[in-house]
Amino acid sequence: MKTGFTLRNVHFKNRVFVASGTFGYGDEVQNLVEVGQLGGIMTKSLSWKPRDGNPPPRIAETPSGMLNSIGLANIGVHAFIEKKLPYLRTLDTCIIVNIAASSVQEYCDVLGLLNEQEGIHGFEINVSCPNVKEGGLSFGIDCDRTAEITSRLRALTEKPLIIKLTPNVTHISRFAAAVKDAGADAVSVMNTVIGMAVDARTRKPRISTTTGGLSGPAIKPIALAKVYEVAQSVDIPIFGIGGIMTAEDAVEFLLVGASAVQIGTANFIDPSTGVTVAQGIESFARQQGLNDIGELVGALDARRDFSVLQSWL
Amino acid sequence: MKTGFTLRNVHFKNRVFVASGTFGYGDEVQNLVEVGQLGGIMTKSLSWKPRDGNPPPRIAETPSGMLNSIGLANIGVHAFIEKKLPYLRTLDTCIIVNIAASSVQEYCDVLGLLNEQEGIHGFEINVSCPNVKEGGLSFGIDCDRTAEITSRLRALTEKPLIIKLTPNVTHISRFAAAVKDAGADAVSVMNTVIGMAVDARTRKPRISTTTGGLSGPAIKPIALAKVYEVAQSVDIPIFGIGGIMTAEDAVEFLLVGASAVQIGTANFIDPSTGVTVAQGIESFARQQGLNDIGELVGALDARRDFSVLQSWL
Amino acid sequence: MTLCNADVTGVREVAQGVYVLSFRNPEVARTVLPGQFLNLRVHEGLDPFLRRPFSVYRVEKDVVEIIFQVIGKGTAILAGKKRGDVVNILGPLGVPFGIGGEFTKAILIAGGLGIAPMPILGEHLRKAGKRVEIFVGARTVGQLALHHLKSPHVATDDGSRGFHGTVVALVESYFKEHPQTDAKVFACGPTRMLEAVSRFAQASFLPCELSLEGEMACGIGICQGCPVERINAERRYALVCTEGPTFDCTTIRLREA
Amino acid sequence: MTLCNADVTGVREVAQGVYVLSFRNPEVARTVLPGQFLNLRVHEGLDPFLRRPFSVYRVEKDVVEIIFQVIGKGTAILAGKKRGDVVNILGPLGVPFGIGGEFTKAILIAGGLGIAPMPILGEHLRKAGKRVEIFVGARTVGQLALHHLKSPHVATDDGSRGFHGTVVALVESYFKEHPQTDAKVFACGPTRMLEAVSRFAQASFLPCELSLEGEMACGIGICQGCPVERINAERRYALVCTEGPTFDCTTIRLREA
Ligand SMILES: Cc1cc2nc3c(=O)[nH]c(=O)nc-3n(C[C@H](O)[C@H](O)[C@H](O)COP(=O)(O)OP(=O)(O)OC[C@H]3O[C@@H](n4cnc5c(N)ncnc54)[C@H](O)[C@@H]3O)c2cc1C
Ligand SMILES: Cc1cc2nc3c(=O)[nH]c(=O)nc-3n(C[C@H](O)[C@H](O)[C@H](O)COP(=O)(O)OP(=O)(O)OC[C@H]3O[C@@H](n4cnc5c(N)ncnc54)[C@H](O)[C@@H]3O)c2cc1C
Ligand SMILES: Cc1cc2nc3c(=O)[nH]c(=O)nc-3n(C[C@H](O)[C@H](O)[C@H](O)COP(=O)(O)O)c2cc1C
Ligand SMILES: Cc1cc2nc3c(=O)[nH]c(=O)nc-3n(C[C@H](O)[C@H](O)[C@H](O)COP(=O)(O)O)c2cc1C
Ligand code: FES
Ligand code: FES
Repeated sequence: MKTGFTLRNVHFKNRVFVASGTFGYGDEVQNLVEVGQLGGIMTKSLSWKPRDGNPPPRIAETPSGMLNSIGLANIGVHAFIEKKLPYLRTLDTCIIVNIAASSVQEYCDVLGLLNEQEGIHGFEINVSCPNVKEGGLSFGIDCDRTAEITSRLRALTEKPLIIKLTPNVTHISRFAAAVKDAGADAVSVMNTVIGMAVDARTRKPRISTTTGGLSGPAIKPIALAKVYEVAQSVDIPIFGIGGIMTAEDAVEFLLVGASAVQIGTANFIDPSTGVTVAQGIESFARQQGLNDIGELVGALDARRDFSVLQSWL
Repeated sequence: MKTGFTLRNVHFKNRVFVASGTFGYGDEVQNLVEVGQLGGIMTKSLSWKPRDGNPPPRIAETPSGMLNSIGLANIGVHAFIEKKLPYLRTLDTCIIVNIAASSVQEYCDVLGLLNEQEGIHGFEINVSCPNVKEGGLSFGIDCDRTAEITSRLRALTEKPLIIKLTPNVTHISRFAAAVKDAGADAVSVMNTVIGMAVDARTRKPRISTTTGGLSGPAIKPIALAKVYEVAQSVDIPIFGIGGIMTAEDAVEFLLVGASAVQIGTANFIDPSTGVTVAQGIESFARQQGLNDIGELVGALDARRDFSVLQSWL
Repeated sequence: MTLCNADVTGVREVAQGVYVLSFRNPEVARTVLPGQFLNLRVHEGLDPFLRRPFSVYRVEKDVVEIIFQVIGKGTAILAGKKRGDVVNILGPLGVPFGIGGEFTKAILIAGGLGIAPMPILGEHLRKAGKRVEIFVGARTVGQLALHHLKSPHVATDDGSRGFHGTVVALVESYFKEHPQTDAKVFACGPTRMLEAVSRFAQASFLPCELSLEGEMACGIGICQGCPVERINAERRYALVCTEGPTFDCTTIRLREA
Repeated sequence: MTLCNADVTGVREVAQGVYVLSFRNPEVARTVLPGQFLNLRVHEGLDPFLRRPFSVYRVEKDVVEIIFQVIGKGTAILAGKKRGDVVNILGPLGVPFGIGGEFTKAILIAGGLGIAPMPILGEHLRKAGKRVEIFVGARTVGQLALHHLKSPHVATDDGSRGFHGTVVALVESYFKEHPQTDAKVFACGPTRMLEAVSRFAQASFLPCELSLEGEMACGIGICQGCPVERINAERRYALVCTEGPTFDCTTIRLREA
């Protein structure tokens, strides 16, 4: 069974990754998970300086999902290089470093520094970050800024450059098209959906920042629709993300057009979900008589004359 | 306990309504539900001509929710006036007729005809409909078209005019502001979220139109955030909708700024949910020592310096 | 129509992965007619989220029974119920089989779990003075649940019991030996079987009612989620939950499986 | 650290709405230290969705026990478990209480379900040669779960048993009569109680460890969901799951309730 795939100049051993912010820096789970069985690890988002993150409460359970407002707590790029990268280099899997920043220049600085390091296979860019220049509105909802970040970073690296898109926009495929034109090798679809939870009795929001990011199985239908929208209109490899708990969920993402998937929130239920899913996809493909998991990519049997925003809802 | 509220020239006995498309035309459930205990009934969306709706499968269960693609199957405005309205007039609750159309003119025709009828207390406008002139892209994602529909309809009626917004946009509050300026009395927030479900084994979408509308508790966090966004930036009454199953859920919507709520998908689990919720809100308010349910509206105890699209997700 | 909790009086496995769940509810027991169904909420949580529809299988005094196969979360939870637990029921729902009319003989055809409405249907037919002949098909002998069926004719796909072949082939061979003119056909089972039954009945000029399945949310006509395409009708679709689940086979177009 | 299903050996109600659930797991039984916790998945479905953290209450041979109050969906499901069911466990997790060190006397203070880690803590302390004095507070007598606690001093808010007042007031009055200098305080309970304990310990110049709660998703440091604010530290937050749940009371700022 052919399980792997290639992006730019990097070969990944399979199509299952763990999503940024849901697997730490890989070292926390060394006793529980055979990370060598993953296609790769997306690290927690890194910024130039360490970030404390938001005050508690940072998480709240919601129906079939959770809300988070971690505030991108992270150790900063220097501590990462010093303390985490040496360990990550010993792992038998690919390391994709996820980058978050509050200015275009900060994205460039972080990537520039990391690009010189050994043992990093690619970059995933989290654009769901407040742009301080624009009053803190997220880069990720501004198509021009997203494209600008992409082209600036493209100039800095020969490694795979993956832009992680936010679902909180009307037309996600326009963003995918823009970053493709700006030189991205792939897009990750999707980050969390803006959501909110309230305690009726105390009248307080359940997370300290009032609103936060919704993840988990609750958003799987939304994520599938976003991946499908991108796959239908832009020719670019997609990492499908959102609510994947099982191999069957992952196959659904491949069918609608994802070249690979990432496991996020499910890691909090079981950090070895990625390994189980990778094995599960393989046996599913075997049962279906396939020779290459890639045969599932985009293999949905659907009417093609239907646009996601054209329905009577 | 004061439970009611007034919109334009109509007084509603309480703040709990049933959402369009989830309660039929009220007659199907006469033996199960005391509809007189509801603030009002939003009818199934009506168009000028009857609509067959989409082929099966039209629904699929998803984690804590469901996907639907009914295709606005409805009996058309003439049959409604002839066959359904006489019964609805006998009910001791308010009737809000929901209107869907594929052109601005059709919206006007349907509302114009209904506005002459006895026994209709107001109109809710479903703008999540494909605009045939614009290649079928939904009116509801186009702020100018949404405002145009609103002002055209405003000119035709003195009854409450409520615009039902779609969540599938970047800035829902801009739509709320636009329809307020165009003369709307209130907004309903929100319609379903675009989603998709796939059968991994057959490789087929689980609903015939590939994508559809996600509803139910899964989307409650999204709906709360959308209502909060509108309430924070536009001074207009809001009907909060999305995943309400219990009185506590409803109170959450009031706290974030909804003046009233609508019960949708929960009716499929129990069509008397609205009645239970109305009673539950009342006893909740009594426990909290309130004299008027309205004291809960917007009473969230949150940091105000935080915009929904400004977070590090 | 009632919407309430009912006390489970027992669950028993009657064939491979096939269970009968019984619960006490005098109102349903008194009013339900053959072919009607109940929409069950298997528990209070959100997973599974929607109700699950099941035909009424049998009624004894105040106790109502359904029969089902474990195929997913909902049926797995039902199979795990114990006496003293509750299920939340909504029903009886839908249009029952038409058991009145001129015919003298009823031909009941069931494929797999299509046997579900047959015991109660057979009983009502006999009470109405009809003669009843029942044909049951299954993939293999272990999946047959023949309890409460009077002298059924049996077919299995693998020949492990009775006729070797489909249940419709069995019916056809039966009809060759015992030609029937004054009969009405009642069938429930997988779509492909229903198609074959429908073709057979129309070729034999026999009236025929089919019990359909389809994805359902509400079960009571308020979600419009359960259409079935109609033939030569003004309205293109009928709702399985309120205009069915039983339909005259000449009025609807079955969905491809 | 293990992640696996464990067989439930029993559930018993030990006070009003308070249950002890026991399950077999040799690895946890062998390795767990006082103050550590387990992150439990109550069942396979999606509702409730996240794991639920519980302190280890007691260990006997291969059997591990937790004690909990039914406050929501997760704990309701745990309370309904029966021998033969399973729970999925992840643990032992977190930094245990520091029971080594110079002190000779241990003052254990528990409010409500804060008694959870006390039996195992008392046992380990005694084994380490410390004298143990335990103080337990509850709102009313029915909520007291004093099993497996050796001659506890008891306080109730309503005076229905023991000292009439808070458990911290009881400790203070005890200290007036029996001044302690060579003691260490260990406390677990509601935030307001922990604040009072912390003030008391610092005023008495006694070392003091608190066991904190906080919303958790993973329990193993990968979600960053469980911060507690630190005092005068370079990093502003510590994680309750991996750097706690036990903390020296001088190093952290308790969250307002
Ligand atoms: C009118 C009617 C009567 C029925 N009577 C019986 C009966 O007597 N015995 C029996 O075993 N089954 C019957 N079914 C099918 C039964 O409803 C499904 O097997 C059951 O809902 C599966 O639930 P699950 O959670 O175990 O499966 P899942 O696969 O987890 O269900 C997922 C979703 O698919 C729907 N679904 C799955 N299979 C079917 C199906 N065949 N038809 C409609 N919806 C389905 C479920 O309702 C649910 O929304 C009937 C269906 C209908 C519509
Ligand atoms: C380290 C640690 C140890 C704990 N030990 C015990 C114990 O030994 N005995 C005991 O009864 N309880 C203990 N708790 C609290 C226990 O985890 C909650 O009571 C339980 O999760 C409630 O679950 P539920 O589904 O019944 O309630 P729900 O209200 O339905 O839970 C909803 C959400 O809130 C979270 N939550 C609710 N209460 C708490 C809380 N107090 N702390 C953290 N998260 C909470 C749940 O995990 C869940 O995500 C501990 C908590 C932590 C963090
Ligand atoms: C607690 C938490 C922290 C996250 N942190 C990050 C992050 O640092 N950077 C990032 O790009 N995405 C982050 N995400 C988003 C996930 O990588 C993923 O896109 C999202 O959760 C949807 O997938 P899921 O439903 O499988 O969790 C985080 C998600 C969660 C739940
Ligand atoms: C089956 C179904 C049919 C619906 N039909 C309509 C409709 O005709 N018009 C409309 O404005 N909204 C329609 N809606 C949207 C609901 O009114 C509501 O906005 C949405 O379902 C979110 O609320 P909920 O989560 O409580 O269901 C429909 C929803 C469902 C599930
Ligand atoms: S199931 Fe809702 S209309 Fe038939
Ligand atoms: S609970 Fe996930 S980091 Fe502590």
